[in-house]
Amino acid sequence: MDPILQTEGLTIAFGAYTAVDDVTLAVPRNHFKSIIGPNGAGKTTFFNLLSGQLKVTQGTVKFKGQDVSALPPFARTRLGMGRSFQITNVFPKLTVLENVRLAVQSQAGVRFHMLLHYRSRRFRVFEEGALHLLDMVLLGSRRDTLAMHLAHGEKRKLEIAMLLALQPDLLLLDEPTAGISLEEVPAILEVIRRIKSEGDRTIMLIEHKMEMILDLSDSITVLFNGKLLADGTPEDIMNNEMVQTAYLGGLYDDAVASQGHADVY
Amino acid sequence: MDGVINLLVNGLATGMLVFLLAVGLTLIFGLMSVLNFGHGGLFAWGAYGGVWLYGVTGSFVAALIGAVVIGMALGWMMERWVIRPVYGNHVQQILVTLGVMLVLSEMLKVVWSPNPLKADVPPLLSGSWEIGSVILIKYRLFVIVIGLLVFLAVQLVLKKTKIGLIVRAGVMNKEMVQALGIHIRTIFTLVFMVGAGLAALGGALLAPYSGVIFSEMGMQFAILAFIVVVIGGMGSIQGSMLAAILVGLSGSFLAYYLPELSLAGNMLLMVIVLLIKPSGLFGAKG
Amino acid sequence: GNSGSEAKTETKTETKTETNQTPTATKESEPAKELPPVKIGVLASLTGALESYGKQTVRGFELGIDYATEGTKTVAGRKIEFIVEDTETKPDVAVKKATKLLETDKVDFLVGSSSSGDTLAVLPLAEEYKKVMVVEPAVADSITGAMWNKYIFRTARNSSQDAVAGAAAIAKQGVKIATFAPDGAFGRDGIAAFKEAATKLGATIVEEQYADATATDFTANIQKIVKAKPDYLFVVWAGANTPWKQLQDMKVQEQGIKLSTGAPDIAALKTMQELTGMEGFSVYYHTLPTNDVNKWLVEEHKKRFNGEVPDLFTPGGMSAAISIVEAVKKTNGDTNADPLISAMEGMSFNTPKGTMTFRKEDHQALQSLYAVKLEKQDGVDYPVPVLIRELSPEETAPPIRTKP
Amino acid sequence: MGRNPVQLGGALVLMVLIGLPFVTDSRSFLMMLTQIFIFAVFAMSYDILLGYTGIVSFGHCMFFGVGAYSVGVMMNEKGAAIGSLLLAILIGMVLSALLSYIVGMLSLRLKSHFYAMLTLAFSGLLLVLAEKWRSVTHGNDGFTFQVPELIKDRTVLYFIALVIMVLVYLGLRRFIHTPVGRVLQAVRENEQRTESLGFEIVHYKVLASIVAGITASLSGSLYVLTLRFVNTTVFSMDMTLNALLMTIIGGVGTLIGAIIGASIIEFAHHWLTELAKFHPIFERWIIFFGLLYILVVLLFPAGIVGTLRSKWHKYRKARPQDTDPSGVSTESESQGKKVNVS
Amino acid sequence: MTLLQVKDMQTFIEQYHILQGVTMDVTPGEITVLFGRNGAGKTTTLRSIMGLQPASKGSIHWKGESIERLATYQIARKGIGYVPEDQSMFYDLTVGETMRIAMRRQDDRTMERQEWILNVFPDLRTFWNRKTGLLSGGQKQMMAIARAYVNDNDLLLIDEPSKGLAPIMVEKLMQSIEMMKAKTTVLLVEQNFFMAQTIGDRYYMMDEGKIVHQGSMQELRNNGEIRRKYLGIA
Ligand SMILES: Nc1ncnc2c1ncn2[C@@H]1O[C@H](COP(=O)(O)OP(=O)(O)OP(=O)(O)O)[C@@H](O)[C@H]1O
Ligand SMILES: Nc1ncnc2c1ncn2[C@@H]1O[C@H](COP(=O)(O)OP(=O)(O)OP(=O)(O)O)[C@@H](O)[C@H]1O
Ligand SMILES: [Mg+2]
Ligand SMILES: [Mg+2]
Repeated sequence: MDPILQTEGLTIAFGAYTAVDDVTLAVPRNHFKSIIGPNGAGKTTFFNLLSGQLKVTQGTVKFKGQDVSALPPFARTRLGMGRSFQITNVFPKLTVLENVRLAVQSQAGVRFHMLLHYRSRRFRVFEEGALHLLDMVLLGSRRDTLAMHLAHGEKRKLEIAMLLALQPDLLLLDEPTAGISLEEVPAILEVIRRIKSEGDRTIMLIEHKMEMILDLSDSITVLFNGKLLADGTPEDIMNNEMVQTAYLGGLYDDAVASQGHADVY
Repeated sequence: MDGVINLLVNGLATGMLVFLLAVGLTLIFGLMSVLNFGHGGLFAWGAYGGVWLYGVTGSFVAALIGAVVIGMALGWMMERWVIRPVYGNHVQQILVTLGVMLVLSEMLKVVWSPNPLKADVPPLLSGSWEIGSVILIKYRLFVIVIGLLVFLAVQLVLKKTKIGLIVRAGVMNKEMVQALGIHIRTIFTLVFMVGAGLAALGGALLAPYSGVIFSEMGMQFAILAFIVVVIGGMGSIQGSMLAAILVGLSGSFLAYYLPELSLAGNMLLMVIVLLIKPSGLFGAKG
Repeated sequence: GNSGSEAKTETKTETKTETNQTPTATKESEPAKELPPVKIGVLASLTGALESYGKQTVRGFELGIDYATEGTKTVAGRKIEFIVEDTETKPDVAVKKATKLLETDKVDFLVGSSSSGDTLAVLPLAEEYKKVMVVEPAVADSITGAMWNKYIFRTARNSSQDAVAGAAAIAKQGVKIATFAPDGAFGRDGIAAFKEAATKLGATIVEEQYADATATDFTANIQKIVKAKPDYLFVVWAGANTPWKQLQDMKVQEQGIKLSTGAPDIAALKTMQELTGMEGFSVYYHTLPTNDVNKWLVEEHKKRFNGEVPDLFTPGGMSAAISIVEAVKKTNGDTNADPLISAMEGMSFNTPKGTMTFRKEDHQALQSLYAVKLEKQDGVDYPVPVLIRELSPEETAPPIRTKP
Repeated sequence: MGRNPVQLGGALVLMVLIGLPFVTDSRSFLMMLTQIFIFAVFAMSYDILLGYTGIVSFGHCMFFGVGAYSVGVMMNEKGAAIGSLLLAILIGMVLSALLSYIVGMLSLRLKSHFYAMLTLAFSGLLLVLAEKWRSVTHGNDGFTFQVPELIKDRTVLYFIALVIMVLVYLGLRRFIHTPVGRVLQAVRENEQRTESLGFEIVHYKVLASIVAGITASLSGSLYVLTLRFVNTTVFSMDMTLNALLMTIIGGVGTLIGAIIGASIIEFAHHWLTELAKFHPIFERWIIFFGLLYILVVLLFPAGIVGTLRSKWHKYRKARPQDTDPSGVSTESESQGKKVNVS
Repeated sequence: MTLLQVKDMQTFIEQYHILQGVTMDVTPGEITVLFGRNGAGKTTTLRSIMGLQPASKGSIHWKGESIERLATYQIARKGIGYVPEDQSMFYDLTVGETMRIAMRRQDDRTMERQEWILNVFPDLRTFWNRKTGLLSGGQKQMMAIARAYVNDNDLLLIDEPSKGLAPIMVEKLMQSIEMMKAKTTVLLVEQNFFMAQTIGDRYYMMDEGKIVHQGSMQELRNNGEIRRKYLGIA
């Protein structure tokens, strides 16, 4: 089967600085790929190129076999690519429910309907769908709160709910659990795992929590200074010396050794 | 050729005057992001104050200084009483500053009568030099000099001190600036006062230039100031300078070569600049 | 400058007994109980840019009523009441206020207004309510031209009369004239009319310049004018942002070009020091006309408004009042429009500016205007218009421009 | 039962307004109300932009003016028949739609301040055009024109304006509660996020400005019908400011606020100018008008309707027993919004 | 002696009772860690101390002096630095400009501190002239820490500093906080339990606006019960 996503020599330069440098990558369908790399390696920028927030300087992005490099973000979303943002990005003065409802509406393809009330019977399902998703990310009790009044971690969950609402074929998750409390991370992971196990989704994940990555990923890509440093199975990557020194650092091993796996997140 | 030189010199002088009108707004609107529709009022008060003080004291310097003081005093009151509660909210700013504008320009009539007043050029600066058929009007040259001085002074202060940075940071995130130990309120008040003072200075300098002042002058020139600030790129002093000079030059050259368009000159200039460079001449991208 | 309010408060007390009423008036007030008062609605700009014009009109109007009724404020046995409304120089406000005057106050006449736009907007109401409207001091030709209806009379002079007067003051065979005006209906119409009149007198127009009335810099226009080397520069201007200073800066007069324009009101004359020596025309200055009405006006005005002399549009307001009183006299107190119109068409009446006559065809009052020179006078802090010659009503009669 | 008292009040006011012409014969009062209705339509159209899409425009008068001149010119040239009047109004709307489409496409990609100034420039250019095209517009002096007999009656005009205001209100309210309307609010809150949800924001912004433009054009047409006169002031900055002030005073993003705002401004204007006749201090009534703006902002930060609504909701929250199961809070809570030009 | 003493602090946001009596002490030279689930009120606690969300009840004492009525800038000038959870970048200003604003004084000591922190986060030096809004997530976090650190503060309030940092940076951060410890006391909100337990001295556990548990970090490390109950880890 064709890979769902393929990049070819993907490059973006901000003036003299090349943030993503000639990255060629293919992600098969129903795959779980994680992207790791030091801060400033270009991971988020790479996502921005995939989702269209930034325009490529060079190279192409192919999604489902189609060259999407020139398409604006909304068009890529409609093709089935969805993303969450690293810096929380919600509609601050709309309620939590409305935030998600809008995503559900978009997923249903209701874009230019100007006659019926948005809560009419025909569109009621959007709200129901949204409520269901909120329950899933443990935000059901805060449906009527304005998004701006949420605590940081709650906003992260909202962000995830909005992404899930889009039911994308390819999910781009940019540090989804950053700021989510220890206690609730497992529940969020459970959601992600479930999506993966449902089997028809491809997930790309940026994270710095190694245990989580090792636990979930089929393969790992390492970015370094904008370049693709390595791409392989979790074991390969963990054994990569470069990754060890430049990304993980010394303490990591001690931590895993002394605390055991699950303890760290 | 001489004609062109005349157009150039006078266009430049007008540009410099326009810069002086706009520089206060560059601070208040460009830097502090306060949509100040009352700017014209401050400016008109500067003009009336200057003319009045010149009449009373007979000293043009005293008149200019007095105008600045009047402007700053008005700025102080305005900032404390009406602007402070509406920082960061442009919608509310529009309303309160329009209110201030009405009050200021009506008060002019109460204080100085609704009639236009004559504004004299001080003897030292009146008259002109003639070189061939080029006429160099002394007062306009004086305005060019003052314009340059103000430009340099404002630039220097913004470059040498942290004030410009603090104001910009304060607009982006007031809380964080305070958490760094900066009393942002005082600084905003100060900058607003300086902006108001400069507006008044612009008014006081314009008065002898056109020879007559009137209470509606405020709104008339305020729009021009907004145009300059925006096409210059919000908050950029160089941008305002360049935009003002463009306005001045395009005004005089259009009137000479394409008079049919001169009524639309400033608006066309703005359309062209913004369509080519959406964030203004010196504006940051995005 | 509180006088405007005095005028207004007085109008409100009009119905109460007046202290300065003559015994005859008191006698006459008995039949007045049966006859309803003659009501007049005065529209004027009392705020905004034309505020001072509006106030002049109101003062003049009030004086005019007193003059024409010899202080009785009664005509043909009917009391006269007038109500002043502020149009704020906004057409929609003018219409609102006019409707209020016509509907609520049930006025018999409208008078006004200070701006042409406001006046034009009110014209159809006069027709709708069949009430005579005396236009004062709005100047646009179209008021007695394309937009005219038979209820409209105008005591003010129109643009064309100004232009004819302006031309008469300077245009002669072989004279080269350049013109300068704001780019807009007022400036363009004014220059067009001037051009017509001036060429008729044998002058040639060598350059026409129009500028944005709100511009800061008029240098380019002035340069072009200088380049055309005219004998005269005729300027039509309105609004406070005047070009005089810049004309002086650019040494227009030093290059042998004489300036000419219409002399404005006193406040504006004060800002025209540079124009001392200029030849032009004037609609009114209190020393220009020599007749009894004007004498009365100057004295009475000084008395009532602590020593101030009447200004540019004061006699206009007075003329409007006189014309109404005279018309009602002629109809014997009938204020229905048709008899009034027949009475007023062709009617001549004495005003501070001499005799005016409402022309039959377009109801424009033909009137004297004045060719003047601005001179410096001792004890006066502005250049004073001094009479060169009076331009007779016939001489300044404008073309008839009503729609066929 | 959350809305009911308000709805009841609204219905009551409407009944009074309908009955008014039968009890009062003060046509100047009716005329003032007619003006309020018309400006309310204009202000509501602006609220669609400012309140619901977060677009600040300084050139909204351009659509008002287009509607105004369409009617004026048509009546003047083609004569005063109902048919040509309707056609003129339609032409005005079509032209406005076209104009807002072009202006929108050209400039809605610009960041807010710059967009606002660009609209100012476009409306300025239209003003110059109206000034210069004197064979048709008679420039700044303007021209008067005849209207169909039927519309000459101020009572008829009153009802027409009232009906149109109510219809526009209902129409726009429905519009903002449709899926499109919700997306507009999303655009207002966060453009980038809206786009990444799969909505093309420029389309929505242009759509909003077309809807606003058409509505504004309608109000412009009505406006000159009451005056039977049109001049270039319909393209002036003052007109835009009128819409802005009315919207903000009433409360942006409330629609009904636009109506309240229009009423407040007109009534305040009326009373203040009346006062000017009685007390000399009110001769400079504009000062009090200015103070009114300032006071409104200081006392009602979210506009009159906006602030009252959020007070009401706080009061309701303080009594948890009657919480609203329908979750109406979507609209009500978003009142304190700050729409920023930056 | 305690450096910062918070007693029964209660904070409302609009009508919501967010903090319902927070009592805690911060001892000089120690690293105090604040735990709690999302929405527990950790950030609000820090903001209330900073005066950004003034407490309506209770007292806050700084070196024995009451500061709960002071304005934020006055509190900051007393020597308290703040790293907010959303990093609060001045997105249009460059790294260099941000540092310039942050410095309350421009003396040698401050320059020294700047040098030191730039060595910890060399990225900041590399991108000295880049607008902070364009930095990567982790770089923003570094910027926020450097901005608070550069002044000679006695206490740093740090809200989830490890969030978004690569493991190697977390490690560096831990080392540097430990090094800061000599000069600066730290009140830390942290979800990264590994980091917290490594460097923390004392902990407070929050839930629903109240402190529900407290003790030395050593105890928490060994108390599986509490860890399971409040942190969900074995
Ligand atoms: N618009 C831009 N202009 C200039 N430089 C940029 C821009 N966007 C990103 N960068 C730079 O590109 C580099 C990569 O940034 P990016 O956000 O992709 O990093 P990242 O891998 O996501 O890091 P982190 O893990 O910290 O989030 C950084 O050095 C950043 O400063
Ligand atoms: N401006 C606000 N208006 C209303 N409620 C608010 C506001 N800010 C925060 N809250 C509420 O206060 C509670 C505590 O928020 P706080 O940000 O302090 O939590 P936190 O412990 O820092 O959570 P996190 O781990 O997610 O950052 C949350 O329930 C939140 O919804
Ligand atoms: Mg990133
Ligand atoms: Mg928090």
